[in-house]
Amino acid sequence: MPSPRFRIADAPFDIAPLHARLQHERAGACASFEGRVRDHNDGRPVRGLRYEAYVELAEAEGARILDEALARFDILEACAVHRTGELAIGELAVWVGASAAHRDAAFEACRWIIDEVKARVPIWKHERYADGEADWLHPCQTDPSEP
Amino acid sequence: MPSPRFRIADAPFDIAPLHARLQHERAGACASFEGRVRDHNDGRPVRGLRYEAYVELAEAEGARILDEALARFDILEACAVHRTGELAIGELAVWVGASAAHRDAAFEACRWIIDEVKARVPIWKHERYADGEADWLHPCQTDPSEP
Amino acid sequence: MARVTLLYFASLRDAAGAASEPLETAAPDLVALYAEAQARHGFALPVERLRVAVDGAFADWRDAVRDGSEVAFIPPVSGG
Amino acid sequence: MARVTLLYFASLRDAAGAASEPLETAAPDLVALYAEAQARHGFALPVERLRVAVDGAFADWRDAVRDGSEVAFIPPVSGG
Repeated sequence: MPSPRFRIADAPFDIAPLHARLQHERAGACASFEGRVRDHNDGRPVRGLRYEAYVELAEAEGARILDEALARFDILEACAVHRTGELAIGELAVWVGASAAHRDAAFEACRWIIDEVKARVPIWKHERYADGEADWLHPCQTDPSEP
Repeated sequence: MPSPRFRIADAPFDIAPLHARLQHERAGACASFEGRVRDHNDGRPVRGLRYEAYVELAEAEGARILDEALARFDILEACAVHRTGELAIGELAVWVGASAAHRDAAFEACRWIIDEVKARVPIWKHERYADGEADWLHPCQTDPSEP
Repeated sequence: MARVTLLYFASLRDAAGAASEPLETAAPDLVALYAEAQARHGFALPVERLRVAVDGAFADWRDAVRDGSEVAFIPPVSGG
Repeated sequence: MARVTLLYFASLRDAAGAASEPLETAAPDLVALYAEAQARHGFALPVERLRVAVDGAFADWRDAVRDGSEVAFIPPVSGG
């Protein structure tokens, strides 16, 4: 059985097998996205963060997003992984990749998938700030200041 | 001295050091693009291909494109490598990456760079077809059928 | 009366002091069930900003509370 | 008369049968220089579809031919 197209990872993950999964003889183009922990958010210095997921529902909703992307765009394959747990500055939080015959579809699908993951998948970010405070992020809508 | 942001590679190249070059504490987003040799072009089965470059001018023009991208988009770093020589189906022909605080700029810059590289850098593709024919590609303008 | 298990995430879990709790409830639908939990734990998030899931699948707030189900209140997400 | 080195790439190199050639020319500008090479080698590509570079930098077709320079005729590119 192939690995699922969307996965929650509770530890650091390799991107090489994800890239390998996107390879296809007809694939001329592969677009990918890495989201990493920044040292600031909305101007506030960030020391580190934690992601929590409702894993069962997150993996189901993530799989739905990937299926929708394969139906909506002229792509050959796509997959994504999102981390949970404690992450340090610079650590990889989310990875998305899409392969296609042509670059338009690869870029559009990759961008659409990360937008949908951020909007729909039950994952929450808890940020620890340099001033000692910490908070859950519950944006009112898709926050344009997000990476 | 850091490696140049744009490079012509006459042999297969690793993308790990390219990814590493894009890392930055303020980088929350990294978009990258891989162009690979497809098994067909414009409906015609392709057996393999060769890229030739006017290396001196290609590296100068590539460096200009990367400098322009850093000025034009709100990105932190960007780099690209293009292969020359014989390539088999599935081999990596070009890699582009851009990192930014936010994903909009990372995606836009990555897309812009690959478009400019294809339009401006003196590199030529020589395709060998399954029927035994072979040809240089000299598109009349940016060819929408390209990956 | 229905016996359900409530699941709390992120700021709701911090406010409730638990990731889950068993509950016996007379709430007719999921909206009323959230109102009950909100009153007990003082949740700041209004129901309009939440989604709800039953047994691992997104559900409608107007759905009836099913005996033996697991109900998750989903605060606004912030992955990515 | 100027002594120049011409560089050919891709289909131009195939047509010329060489990647470069030395040339003594009376061509006043780069357009005329290409016309000369085109006549000799039967290049199919019209000058309008080419760019030109002198000593490793893009140049203007109306530039004069400089003695000792290296002139490259750049067919439409197809990288990526």
